Parts: sequence; C-alpha cells; structure tokens
Amino acid sequence: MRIIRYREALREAMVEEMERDADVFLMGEEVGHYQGAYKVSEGLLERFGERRVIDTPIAEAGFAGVGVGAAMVGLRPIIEFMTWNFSFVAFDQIVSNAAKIHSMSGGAIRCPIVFRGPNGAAKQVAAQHSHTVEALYTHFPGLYVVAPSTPRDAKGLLKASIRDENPVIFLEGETLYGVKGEVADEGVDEVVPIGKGRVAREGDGCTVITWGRPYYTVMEAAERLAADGIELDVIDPRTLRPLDEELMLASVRKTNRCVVVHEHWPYGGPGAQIVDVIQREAFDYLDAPVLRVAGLDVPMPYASNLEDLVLPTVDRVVEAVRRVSYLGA
Amino acid sequence: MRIIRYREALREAMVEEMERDADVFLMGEEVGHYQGAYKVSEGLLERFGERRVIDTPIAEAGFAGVGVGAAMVGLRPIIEFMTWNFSFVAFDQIVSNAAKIHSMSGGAIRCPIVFRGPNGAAKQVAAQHSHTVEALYTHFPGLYVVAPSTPRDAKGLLKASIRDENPVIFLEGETLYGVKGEVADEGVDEVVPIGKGRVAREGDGCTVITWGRPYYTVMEAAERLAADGIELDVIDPRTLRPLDEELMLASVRKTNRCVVVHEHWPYGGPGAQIVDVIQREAFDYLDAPVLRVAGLDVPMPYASNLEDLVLPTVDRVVEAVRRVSYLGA
Amino acid sequence: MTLDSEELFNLYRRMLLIRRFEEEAARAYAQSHAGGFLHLYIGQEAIAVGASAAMAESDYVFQTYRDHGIALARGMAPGAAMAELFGKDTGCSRGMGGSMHFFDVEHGFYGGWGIVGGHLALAAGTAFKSRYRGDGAVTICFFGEGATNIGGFHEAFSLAGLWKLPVVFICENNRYAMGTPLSRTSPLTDLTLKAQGYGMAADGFVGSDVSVVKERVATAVKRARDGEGPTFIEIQTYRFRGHSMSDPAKYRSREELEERKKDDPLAVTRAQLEAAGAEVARFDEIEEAVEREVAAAVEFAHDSPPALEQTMLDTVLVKGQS
Amino acid sequence: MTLDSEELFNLYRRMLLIRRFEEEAARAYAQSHAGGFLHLYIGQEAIAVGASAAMAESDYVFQTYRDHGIALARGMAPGAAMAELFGKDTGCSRGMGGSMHFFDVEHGFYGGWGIVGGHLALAAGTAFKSRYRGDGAVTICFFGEGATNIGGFHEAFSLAGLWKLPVVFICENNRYAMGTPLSRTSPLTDLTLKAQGYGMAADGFVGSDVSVVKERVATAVKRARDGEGPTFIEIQTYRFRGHSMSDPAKYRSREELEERKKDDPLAVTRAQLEAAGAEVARFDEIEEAVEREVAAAVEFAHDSPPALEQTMLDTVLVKGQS
Ligand SMILES: Cc1ncc(C[n+]2csc(CCOP(=O)(O)OP(=O)(O)O)c2C)c(N)n1
Ligand SMILES: Cc1ncc(C[n+]2csc(CCOP(=O)(O)OP(=O)(O)O)c2C)c(N)n1
Ligand SMILES: [Mg+2]
Ligand SMILES: [Mg+2]
Repeated sequence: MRIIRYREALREAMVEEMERDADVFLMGEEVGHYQGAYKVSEGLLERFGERRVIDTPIAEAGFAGVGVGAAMVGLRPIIEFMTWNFSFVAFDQIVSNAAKIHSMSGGAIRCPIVFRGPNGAAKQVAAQHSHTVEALYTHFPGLYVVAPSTPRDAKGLLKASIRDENPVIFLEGETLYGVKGEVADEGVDEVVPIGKGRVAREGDGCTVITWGRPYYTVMEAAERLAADGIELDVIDPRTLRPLDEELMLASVRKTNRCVVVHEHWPYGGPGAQIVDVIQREAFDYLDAPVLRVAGLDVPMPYASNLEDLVLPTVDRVVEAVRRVSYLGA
Repeated sequence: MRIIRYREALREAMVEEMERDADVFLMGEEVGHYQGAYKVSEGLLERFGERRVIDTPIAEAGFAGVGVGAAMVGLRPIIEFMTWNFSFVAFDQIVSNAAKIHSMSGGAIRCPIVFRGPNGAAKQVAAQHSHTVEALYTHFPGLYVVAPSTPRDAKGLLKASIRDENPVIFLEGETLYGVKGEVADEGVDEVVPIGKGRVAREGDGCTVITWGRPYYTVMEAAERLAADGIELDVIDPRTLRPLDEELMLASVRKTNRCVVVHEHWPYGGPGAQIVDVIQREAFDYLDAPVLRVAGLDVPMPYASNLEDLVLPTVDRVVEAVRRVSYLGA
Repeated sequence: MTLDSEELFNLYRRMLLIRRFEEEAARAYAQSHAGGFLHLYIGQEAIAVGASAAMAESDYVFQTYRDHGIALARGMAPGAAMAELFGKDTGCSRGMGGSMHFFDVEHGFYGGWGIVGGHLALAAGTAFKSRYRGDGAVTICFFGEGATNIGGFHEAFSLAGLWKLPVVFICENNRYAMGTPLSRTSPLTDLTLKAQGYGMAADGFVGSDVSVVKERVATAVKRARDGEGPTFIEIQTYRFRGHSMSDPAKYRSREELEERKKDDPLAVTRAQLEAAGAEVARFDEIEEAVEREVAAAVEFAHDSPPALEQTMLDTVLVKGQS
Repeated sequence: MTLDSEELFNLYRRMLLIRRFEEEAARAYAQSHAGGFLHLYIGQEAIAVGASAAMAESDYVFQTYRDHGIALARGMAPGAAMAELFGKDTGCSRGMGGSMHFFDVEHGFYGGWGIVGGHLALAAGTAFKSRYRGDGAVTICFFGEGATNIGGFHEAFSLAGLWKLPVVFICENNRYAMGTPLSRTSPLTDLTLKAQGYGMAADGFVGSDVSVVKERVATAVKRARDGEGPTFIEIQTYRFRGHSMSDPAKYRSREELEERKKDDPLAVTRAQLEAAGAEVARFDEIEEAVEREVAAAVEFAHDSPPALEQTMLDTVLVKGQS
C-alpha cells in the first residue's frame, strides 16, 4: 500500500487501463495540452499522444455523443466533463442515447463508456457551478452511477468502470481530488466491483450511509459521537446505482436506526431512495424513522458564510444521529 | 359545472389567461398553424394571431431560453414542449437558468414562465419517447412542478401556473388529453392553488397517493378493493413540488398504511420522496412499510405486450394495498 | 456516371421493395398490428437506395425515426423489419425498438433514432472510431431539414469539420418538418450555405433520380474515405404521406402533392429504363418478386412469437465485464 | 466617426476604472476577501466601454462570467460590484451571485452567466420581448470565441436570424478558451463566416480602439433598432491575465503576451488623446479620481455586512401571484 491522492488514483486508473487496452481513450475539454482543468489527466497527452488524449471544443453534447457513437462500434471512451454541471447541455445524449441503446436495439449494441468529472459544490462557485447530480442520473435504468469517496475506491472503481460493458456515470469531487489515502501498490491490479458497498467504520450505535464529500464529514462526526459512546456503522455504498441494498440492510438490522447523509438536495435522489429501501425492507427493525442530512433546498449562494450553511456539517450529522437515538442535544 | 375534456380544459385556461393578460403568449413547435401536435392549442392562432401564438423551429434549448429571457423582462411565456422527452435537449435552460435566476440575482429578477406538454408513456412510442420526467425536475429548488390528473385541476392549475411569478413545470399526459370531467362553468374563474393536494376518494382502509395516468388506475383499484371491504383514501397531490405534506400525513395518520403509485421509474423521484416524508413524519402511525407501485425499472420497450408489463396496473395496486393490509392475495 | 441497366434495375427493385413494404406497413398499422409512431419514407426512396449504392458494406449508417427505407436499402431482411413493426421477437430490434428504432449491425445500420438532431454526433462517433482504428470505413448520417436548427446538428458539424472525420451528412429536405415548411424555420432557401461555418464541403441537388444520388453521394464518400473530411449534402425531396400515420397533412394542398408526385423516384427510374428499351415483362417480373417478398414478410411477422419479457429484462444492462 | 475628446476622455476614464477595479479585485482575491472563480477582463476594456457607448440606456446587455467590465461600463456602482466579490449583502446580487453573476437591472445589465452558450438564447428572449412590446430596445449579447461550437450559440442564432430579432451578438475573440487556442477548436480563422448560415449580417474588426468599437457596434445597434435584424460581430482582442485566477496561462509565451500588450486599449486611447494635445495633468486628474473611486469601493465592500441567510431563503421562489 502507498499513500496517494484521489486525483493521482484516478490518473493511475486511466493510465493502467489505457496501457491495458488500446481502445480506451480520453476525450474532453482541456484534458490534453492544458493537463486537465483539475490536473487529473496530467501527463496523459505526453504519454499517449493526441490520438488517444483528445482536447475538444466546448461542445459537451457533441463530444459526449461522439463518445457514445464510438462506444457503439467497439471503442471504450472516457469522456471527461470539466464539471458535471456542464453535463446538463449533454443530458439528452446520456439519458436518451447512452442509457437506451442496448435496450432499444434488442441487445445488439453495447455502449461501454465512462462519463467522468467533478461533482458537487467546490468553493463559492455559486448556483450554476455547484450541482450534485446523482439524483438525476440514478433515475435512469441503463446507467451505472458510481461515486467513490476514497483514493482506493476511486482507482478501483474507475478501472471497473472502464472495463464495464455499460455506460457508467462516474462522480468525482473537486474537493476530494487532494484527499490522500491508501491505494494498492503499483503493479497490483485492484478492481473494485460496481455495485458493492463498503463498511467504512464498524459500530452498533447507528447506521450512517454516506458518500462523496460528506463521507469525510461523517467520519469526523463518528469520532465526536464515539467520544459520547455512540459507535457509528458507516456504510459507503460506493455505487449509487445499483445500490448494495443487502449491505445497508444488514447494518440497519444490527443498529436499528439509520441516518443518510448526502450533499444533494433533499427532494428525491439516492437519499430518498435509500430511505425507501430501508423502511421497506427493514421496517420491523427500525427503532426510529430514518433521517437525512442533506444540502439545503436552495440554489447554491456565492457568499462563503451562506455556502457553509447549505452543505452538511458535522453538527447536523451529530444532531441527526442523536435524534434517531432519542438522545437530547 | 360542465363536462369537458382535459385537452379542452387546458385550452380554456390558456385562452382565458391570454385574454386576461396581454403579456401571456404561447410558443412551441406546431402550436400555431398545425393547431398543436396534440391539438391542445387548437384555434389559438386564429384567435390571438402570430404575435402571440408562435411556431418555432425544432430548437428546444433555443426557444426555452427565449422564453426565460422574455420572462426576465416582464413577459409571461407559455413554452410548449411537444412532449417532455424533448425537454432533455433544453435541460440546462430550465435547471441552470430558469430555476436559478431569481436566487442568483439576489431576488432582482423574476422568471414567470410555464413549461408545459405531455409527460409519460403514450402507446408504443418506445424508449426515447416514453419518459416520465417528474423525478428530474422536482429535484431542483427554484421550480414548481405541477401534474394535474383531472380536467378541473388541469384548468385551475394551468391558470395558477400562468399567473405565478415563478417557473412552473406543468406535466400533462397524452393519454389524459381525452379524459372527460367536470369543470367550472364558463365565466367562473376557478384557480387551483399550487401546492395544495386533494382527497380524491375518502376511506379509512389505506392511503394511496397517486397522480397523472396512474390516478385512473388507482380509482379503478379502489372500486375493486371496496368490493372486498377495503376503502381507499386516495390523495392526489396535484403539485409535486412542493408536496402538500400535511394532507398526505393526515391521511396516513388516519389509515396507518400507505401505498404510492406512480408511472416514473422506481429510483428516486416524488415516489421515494413521499415515502421519505411519511416514514419520517408519521413513523409511529405506520402499521406497515410504505410500498410503491412504479413503472418497471427498464427503458420502455416498443412491443405492446411488454409495455403493458411496465406500466402500473390495477392488479399491482390491489396487491400492494393487500400487502400493507396484511391480507393474502 | 450512367449506371448500366442491370444495376439500375437492381436499384429500381430496391426502391419498389421499400415502397411496397411501407404500403403494407401502413395497412398493418391500420389493422393495429403495428402501433406507436409510424413515419413513412414513401417518395424519398431514391435517396436511401442511391446513397446505399454509393457505400461499401463495411460503412456505417444512421437515420432518424423515418428509417425503414434505408434499413431495407442496406439489406435488412423485410421479415425482420415487418416483425419489428409487429412487436415480435424476430424483429430487427427484437420488438424493443419498433418503427423508429430499427437496428441491423450486420448491415452496418446503427438506427433508427427518435430525438431530432440526437444521432448526428453518434455518426461523428463511428467516424471517429474509423479514424482511430484506421479501418477505412465511412459513416453516412441522414436527417431532415427540420434538424438543421438544433444544437445537435451544430455540435456534430463543428466536431466533424474540425477533426475532418470520415462522415457524410445527408439532409433529406422534404420541405416539411411535421406541418412546418422550411420557410417558417429558416431564412435560407439553400441550406448548403451552412457548411461554410464549419469549413465543410457541401453539395446540393434534387433527389428523385437514383443514379444522380448514387453518383453525388459517391463523390462525398470518396472524399471522406480519402481523409479529406466530411461533406454536407442537401437533397431536395418530398414525402408523399403525412409526417406520421396520425398526420392528415392539411398544411399542403392536393395540387402541391400531385405536382410533386410527378417526380416520383420510381416513375423517374422506370421511365429511364423504358427509354433505354426495357421490356414491360421485366417490370412485371420485378413487381411479382417484390410482392412475394413483402407478402412473405407480413406472414413472417404474423407468425412470429411476441417480444419476450426476458429480452426486456436482459437488455437494460450487459452483465459482466469485457 | 471621430469622437470629440471630451467623450474620448470619458471612455478612457471608464476603461481605466475597469482596469483599476479588476486589479483591486485580484488583490482582494489573493487576500481571500473574494472566492470562487474570478475571470478578469483586463485587456478587453475597449469592447465593453465602446459597445456601451453605442447603446441606449434602456437597452439590454448579457455577458458571460467575465462580466465586471461591461457591468462597470454600463454604470454599475463600483462599490456594489466589489461588495459582490466580497460576498456582501450590499453587492449587486446581494452576495448570491459572486463574480460570475453580476446583475444590475437598473442599468439594463442582465448578467453574468456561467454556462458557455447558455445566455445567448436569453438575449434573444429580451429581444423577443422588445419586438413583442414594440419598445424599441436593443439587446447586446457578449460571449467568447470558445462559445461558437456549442448548441446554445446555434439555436439562439437560428431563432434570432429567423425572426429578425433586435439583438447584436458580439463575440469577443480573445484567442483562447481557457488554455485552448482557436486553431484547435475551429477550422475557420474568420468566425464571421458563420453568420451566413443564419442569414445574418456580420462584421469583424480589431477591438483595441474604443472609438472604432463604438462606431461599428453603433451601426449594428441601429440596424437592430430599425427592425433590420441581428448582427454577428467578431471583435479581435486579448486577455492579459489568465482565464481565471487559478490559471497560470502557460499555454502562451511571454513574448506573445508582450506583443499583444502593445495594443493595450488604454495605451491606444491615451496615445490618441495625447496626439490630439491632451495634457498630462488631465490624465493625472483622471487617475486620481479613479483611484479614489476604487479605493472607496474596496472600503465599502469591507465595511458592508455579509450576505444574509434570509436573502438565500427568500430568493428561491417569489411568494404569491402577480
Ligand atoms: C428534439 C426533438 N424535438 C421534437 C421532436 C418531434 N418531432 C419528431 S419528427 C419532427 C419533425 C422533423 O422534421 P424533419 O427534420 O424535416 O424530418 P422529416 O420528418 O421531414 O423526415 C418533430 C418536430 C423530436 N423528435 N425531437
Ligand atoms: C457548457 C460549459 N462547458 C464548459 C465550461 C467551462 N468553461 C468556462 S469558461 C470556458 C472557456 C470559454 O472560453 P471563451 O468562450 O473563449 O470565453 P473567454 O473565457 O475567453 O472570455 C470553459 C471551457 C462552461 N462554463 N460551460
Ligand atoms: Mg422534413
Ligand atoms: Mg476566449
């Protein structure tokens, strides 16, 4: 094991898969000569050349569609959105084409493609640049949605996603790129399977399900709660579609209470879906309603003091856990 | 009261609001000379002229954006999407511009606009033309999402939506256009407020929450269940964002059980959100988990026999109600 | 280029097959054997057949929802096409796609797409793959004149023009987008002017003579194959039926329609063949053969088993990794 | 048109205000008083100021995220602009928008938009309203050359061209889109060629002389106001800073930058004024006044209260009907 950054883990996954399979290529804005808007693809152009590391004009629907078309005839594109906010102008390509082609062709055509890029609020980039998109893409059958929280999962899941035969929505995080963590040694081909969650911390006090940036908020809250004698069972689903329902349910059947913590807005999405699954399949085990800690239901404001109010905080996680545990603040 | 069709109710709402306010106009593909792809706007061009009934080229992002821009400076556009499937190429205009402008401008700018058109599967129009979009648009703060099930609500809610100062996502249904129902007499200005649900049928056996096409499936199931002595309390939320939580909760506190029936796919959306609200706010009243009857989690197939499997059926509703009532099939 | 008459007979036969197939499709629709949207290609046959004749077998083709013509022109079995309309398991998309979403990978036919402008970038994508692999294939992408205002058109053209991809974009200008004439959606009458903005070669002509279509498309295909980049071709045509089965086409006059029918591509080619001395018997022979083929297709569709639930469940996602 | 020197001084003063405002903005950013993305307009001032001078007060303006220049040119109070960067309640968007989303309805400035190509249709929309109401207003919409490949550009151009809307589209071609030179995103060197595809008038010129900008934009504004339709103007320019504060701009050489700085619009205009006999004292006077104005703006921003939670909650939706 080595300690590397999330950004480097992603880069390693791309390098290794591009070495492994000549049909894998990377396409997006500023991925080549500029070395990536967030430097995830640093060095790739030099290593693989302009044929396989392709800078595009600003035309997300166009290059997403080029990726889908190329995937339909055997290539394995990695399409980088500079941020997921810009996927909205390519929305139709993803949900009407990539997600539908296998089904619509009666199984004749496959679309092995990865759409990746940073998801969620960065810092003060305001309403149009702070979307957390998982609620949108998880809705569609025909897509996988993956959201690694750690460098190890980032690498292992990106490798799995590139090798998968289906379209994968791969959600990174600008604020996660600098996070460090353990990753398998070079030469070890560690692939994290799509659809399998992970117990990030074991405890029997309360289940907390979380991913992405709030994962770190929860891990901090877990420390604070442990000091008060509440041991969290933290589940990182890693894949948001499909959800690893069994893993989450096993935890809730043990702890009898559950809090879901996510950055996306409260209405719908994986947050609500997880609640739905748990109340449905573990109804008799629940000692309290499942609560959620979510981004506030407002377009993201620019001002830093307000942005801090919008994003989930350690305090809000602690409070929710105490509430489902019927403990006062 | 008169009996008219859903389609006519919508048309009347537009006519009356266009008579009432010279700033209201209708724009979309085939709305004028062709009299509307589904004839909702029949006669409007003749009545109001080309200045106010505007046929557009096929450029959804363009004319949706024109609508948003016009709304920002005081007009009150009604933008028709021939079907909501085509809103995906205009997605960014709706979610990044219309939904954000009021907030992003610190409240200086308003965007009173209605986006309307048929939502959901029609009949055998396959994967790209059968989307039920409420799961997408309800996610966004800054939008209202309205989904009338009956002619009366269609008229009253469209009038409210046109008069509202905010962007409204107005979901009709191709299969609902021909539905007949009671609507207030001509000259009566009946406005149905956004955000208020309706008890469509009273009973104390089980709460069923539903809207759109499945509303009729549920009403049929209610008859069948009544014959077995189970009286449904059917709640039609009418507005999907914001939800009339109090109305739904009052019902569940009475019946102690709840089934949500919707056409959209199972993952997320209003379906999951309603479950979230109910288990959270009526946890102690629930005698069984909240169940959902949803469209199957597959892209819509063309074949009629398969489409029938995908859409919610009376049988599936009856079965779910019996399950939450702990009755055998 | 003058085609020898054997080849011209061959193309005539294909056009007739399309014509008769679609007439039967319309009948099947009226009898509720087929459902959903059904967009007929009748009147435009020379384009699909001429363009197909200009391509190699290994080339790729994309089309809108108005896709029966090109599918048959490329060689799709009429039975598989008709069975698809009937929603049968033996359909070209196993009953999952229907009229708008024909697919036939074996004949390089990649659909069959329903969102206006949405498939142009896909075509740039297969062209991208051909350049990536250096496999020499060319992609031909058809769309209506109604698609020229949408973003998908622009972005695909921008990328194809910039990267000089081996793709030929063919706009079938049949004068109407549903009920809307071009004059209400564009200030231009000559759409090829748009190519300039993408640094792209362009060509424009009337598409009722299948030989002309073949020749002009072949030039563009060659240009693409030689690495000289994409071409935008606008072909003037006309659809004799409504936009789809539910459209009574009230937006145009009976006279206009009759006038345009004088350019019926079948009649044009038949006249050429007759002028070159072809005998009536030969046409009768072709007609009978086509009749049999179409009747067999309908029978096949009727007799086939319905689309399978298992197909629906198994085609959401591919299981397993590569 | 030669501007009289009073007017030229006036324009010079506005350009200087923008320049000095942004230098202070950059400093505030470095000191973490401002956050998020900060895109400076330095080097392009002649365009905002010249175009502003060609508009009427009641006209509408739209711009990208690179919006400080035009906001100030239109007359936004520097204090409200700086306070916005500081995330303060007194900011032009009450701290909700930040650098990318300035708004100033009073001065006809309608933002400040972050999605490339996304605001072009909005501008067509305000122009549509002007025609609907017959109010005689014109809309001017700015965007970068990087936006010319995206669907939003195409659809707004298509509609504006078709409907002859009173809008002027100004492409500020500063040669780079983030780190990407135009040569890697378009086969064209003359972007005005694109106008043809929309039946739209076009103009193209270098934008370092504010008088030239005013004159040429005025022609297009007049055409729009007279009901003759939209114009596409490509103005050649250069940004002296990186794309945003986080961009070290390694993709261009020091020499290139120095070369382009010779065309600094401030220097160009100052030289013209000097050639016409302006005295140094006059420049000193202007500089001092601008200095005071910018310092006051910074102080105002510092002293203002932070953005309010209540604003955030109250601006999601307007309560009540009209
Ligand atoms: C994005 C989008 N908007 C609207 C539609 C509905 N629609 C289907 S076909 C059509 C007209 C297309 O006309 P044209 O491009 O000329 O092709 P033609 O049907 O004449 O072959 C429209 C508006 C659609 N399928 N996709
Ligand atoms: C749809 C979309 N894609 C990508 C981005 C990220 N982005 C912001 S500015 C920019 C470059 C724009 O360049 P140009 O249009 O030339 O304007 P300039 O910044 O030079 O003024 C990019 C790629 C975005 N904001 N929106
Ligand atoms: Mg057409
Ligand atoms: Mg630029």
